[in-house]
Amino acid sequence: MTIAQIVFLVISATTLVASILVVTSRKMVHAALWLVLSLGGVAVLFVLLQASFLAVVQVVIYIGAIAILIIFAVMLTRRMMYDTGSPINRYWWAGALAAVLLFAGLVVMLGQIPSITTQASALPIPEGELLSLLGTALVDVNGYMLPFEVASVLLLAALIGSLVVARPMERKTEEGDKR
Amino acid sequence: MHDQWTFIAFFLPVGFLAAAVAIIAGRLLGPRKPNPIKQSTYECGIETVGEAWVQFRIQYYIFALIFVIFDVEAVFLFPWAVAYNKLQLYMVLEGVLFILILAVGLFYAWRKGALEWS
Amino acid sequence: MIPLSWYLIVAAAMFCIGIYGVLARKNAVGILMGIELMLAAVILNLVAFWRYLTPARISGQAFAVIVFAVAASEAAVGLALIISIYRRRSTVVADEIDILKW
Amino acid sequence: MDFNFWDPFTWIGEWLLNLLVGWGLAETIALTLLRFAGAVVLALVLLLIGGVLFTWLDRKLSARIQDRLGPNRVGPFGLFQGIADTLKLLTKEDIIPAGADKIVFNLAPLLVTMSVVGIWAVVPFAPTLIGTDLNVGLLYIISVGSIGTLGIMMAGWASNNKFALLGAFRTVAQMVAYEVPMVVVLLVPTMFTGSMSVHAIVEGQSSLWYVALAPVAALIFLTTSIAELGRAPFDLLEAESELVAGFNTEYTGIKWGMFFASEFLHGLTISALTAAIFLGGWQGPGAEARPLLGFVYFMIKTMVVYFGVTLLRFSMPRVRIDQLLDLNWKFLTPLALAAVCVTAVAEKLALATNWSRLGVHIIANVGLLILTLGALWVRARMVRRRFETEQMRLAARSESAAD
Repeated sequence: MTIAQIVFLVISATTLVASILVVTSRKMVHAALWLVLSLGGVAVLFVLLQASFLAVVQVVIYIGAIAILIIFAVMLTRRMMYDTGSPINRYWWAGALAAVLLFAGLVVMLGQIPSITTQASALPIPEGELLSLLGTALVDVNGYMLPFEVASVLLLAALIGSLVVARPMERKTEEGDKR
Repeated sequence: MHDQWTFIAFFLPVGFLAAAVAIIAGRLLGPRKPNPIKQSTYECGIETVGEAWVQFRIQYYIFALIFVIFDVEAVFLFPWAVAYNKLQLYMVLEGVLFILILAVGLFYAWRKGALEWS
Repeated sequence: MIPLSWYLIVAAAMFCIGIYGVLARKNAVGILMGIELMLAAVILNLVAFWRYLTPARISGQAFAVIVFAVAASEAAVGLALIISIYRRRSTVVADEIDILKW
Repeated sequence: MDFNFWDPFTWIGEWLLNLLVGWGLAETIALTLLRFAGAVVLALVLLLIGGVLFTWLDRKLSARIQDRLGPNRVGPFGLFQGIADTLKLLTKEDIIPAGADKIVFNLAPLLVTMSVVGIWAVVPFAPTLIGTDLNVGLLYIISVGSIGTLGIMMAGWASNNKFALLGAFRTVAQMVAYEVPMVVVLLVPTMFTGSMSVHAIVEGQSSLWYVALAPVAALIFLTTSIAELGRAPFDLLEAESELVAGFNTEYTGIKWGMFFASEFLHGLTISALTAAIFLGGWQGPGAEARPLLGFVYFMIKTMVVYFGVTLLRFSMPRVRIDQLLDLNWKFLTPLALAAVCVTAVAEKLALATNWSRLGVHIIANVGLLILTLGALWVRARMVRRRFETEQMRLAARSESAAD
């Protein structure tokens, strides 16, 4: 076993255990904290995959932003915190079954891909250049220009949509503002 | 690349553990005489009414929401900024367009009063 | 060194845990956390395939960045919906949110 | 390698490496060990400086500004006050309030400390002295900082105290809000350098500091950093008159000391980052060839910024939370977005037309400032007019009611 392998195994074991705790924790805040650990583990896996940009992005977006959002939402829907009842619904066994079957199916299918045991070759481009390549590709007409601009529209739609949905009904303050 | 990260792989845990050592030292050095009054929640001398975990105003969520969207936007723009010197003019303008589209969202939130605190 | 299959298995396991969370959780926020796990697994898969199969092309990373945007939008809108429902019905238990069933 | 007075860092590194290799270690293992040792030394020095030296310096500075003496009993000039305080905190009783979530409660100060210390891994002290030259340095700084935000949230939640939770909510709302213009404005130095590595950014300022090219961006960065730090005038989390003490209400002894020390270290951190990103870091006459000189330059710049921040802190009244959020969302965020757009266009213009780069950027920034001031003026007039009509209407209504 090489050091990289040991690191990988430790990190992925942590990630998976944390993921299981995410879906089984009784307290939602604990589930959110386990989610942070799990997603942090994925960030370390990105480092092992030599995608350091995605690793820091994972931490910034998932841990710094989405996890905070989830914790805020948990606090806002607080009544569940006292819920000492089961965190899972009546059909949890069906969910477990589906998850196990899907995992088995995925593993079997993965086994049939010829390139499954490929070892990583050295990165053909140095990492610093990779990032500027990514930047160029994102705004290139022949690259991902359309998805890039659509992403901004998607974010705009998400912002407006969630503001409309989440804002309280009474609109006294802005009426005064607009006058 | 991995060389760059090995330092961080050492550095973050060291920062964490150094703090942990200090806390454990504090645990060992300090006295421990717990009593119910000492351990009660600090509430300016007034008795606690209800649970601490009260509900919070929606405004906190709204700010977190706008933050998430703009954070993602900035992250999208970082590769663009790194590649800036290699970009042609229209590519730079695309990034500006990206910012402007998001600015519309900020403007909308402003007009709708979502940015007010009260 | 680490073969591709390890990453794929970890991603598959994470995805399935996420599915279990989505199907079995009572709390709607918990369901959303399951979805986040699934999306993270997808991104992991994309990055692993990029690194092992097409490291010279940037597509894998570009896809991953766009999935990040989708994940953030989904979390924002999903949580806003949950909060909105909670204020009307005072519940975040997904089974009790049945206003559409009339 | 001969001893070079001007570059002791490389010399020490080489010497240690040779020593370890001489003991029969493989070179990669020796390098890894050195990295580990470097990490330990850097972290401990930072914690010591942040916890002991800077608490003293800060109290001394604040005392001078407020015409007091400050700590002057323990040691010469009260220099050992920090050590005395640390010892006192260590021997205090460690109280965990009933009903607290013990693990999360203990984890929170560790995460906050880690997040502040962690930033220093990518700060270049001198041309040859840097923890690690990460090519995603700026985003790394942001990401480590966001772990601290999470730590504060955890501290507030785990305390099982309304004040703590309310304080944590406010602090986190403030921190995430100010993170937006900060992240956006960091795009500007990234654009100039074509890299996110802090080391490359400092090297890119060899001829011109970025504060000259992007004064607006530098100002926004410094302001948002102070707000992230939660120092006056943005110290709402310590607003004694409103909140008990913020998210750390329930913390005692050294755990409270951790929050305290990390705040002081964070003050130094933002000064160092401002110095590195906008004030040229270790750049200065003769610094390229003499790393030790670069180190001195960097320290001087950092201390100048730190002194400025402290002066600001003791001469400004605290803002209200609605003013704080208005300042962020309605002023800094649009301004940061505009600054990025203007800089992006101006830089291309300068490249395309062969005009002076400095001139183009100065004109662009001044134009931006004039536009901002104009917008502020228009808005102020609007608000005022609305207020006046409202007043008039109210007066008219009360008159008619009197009739």
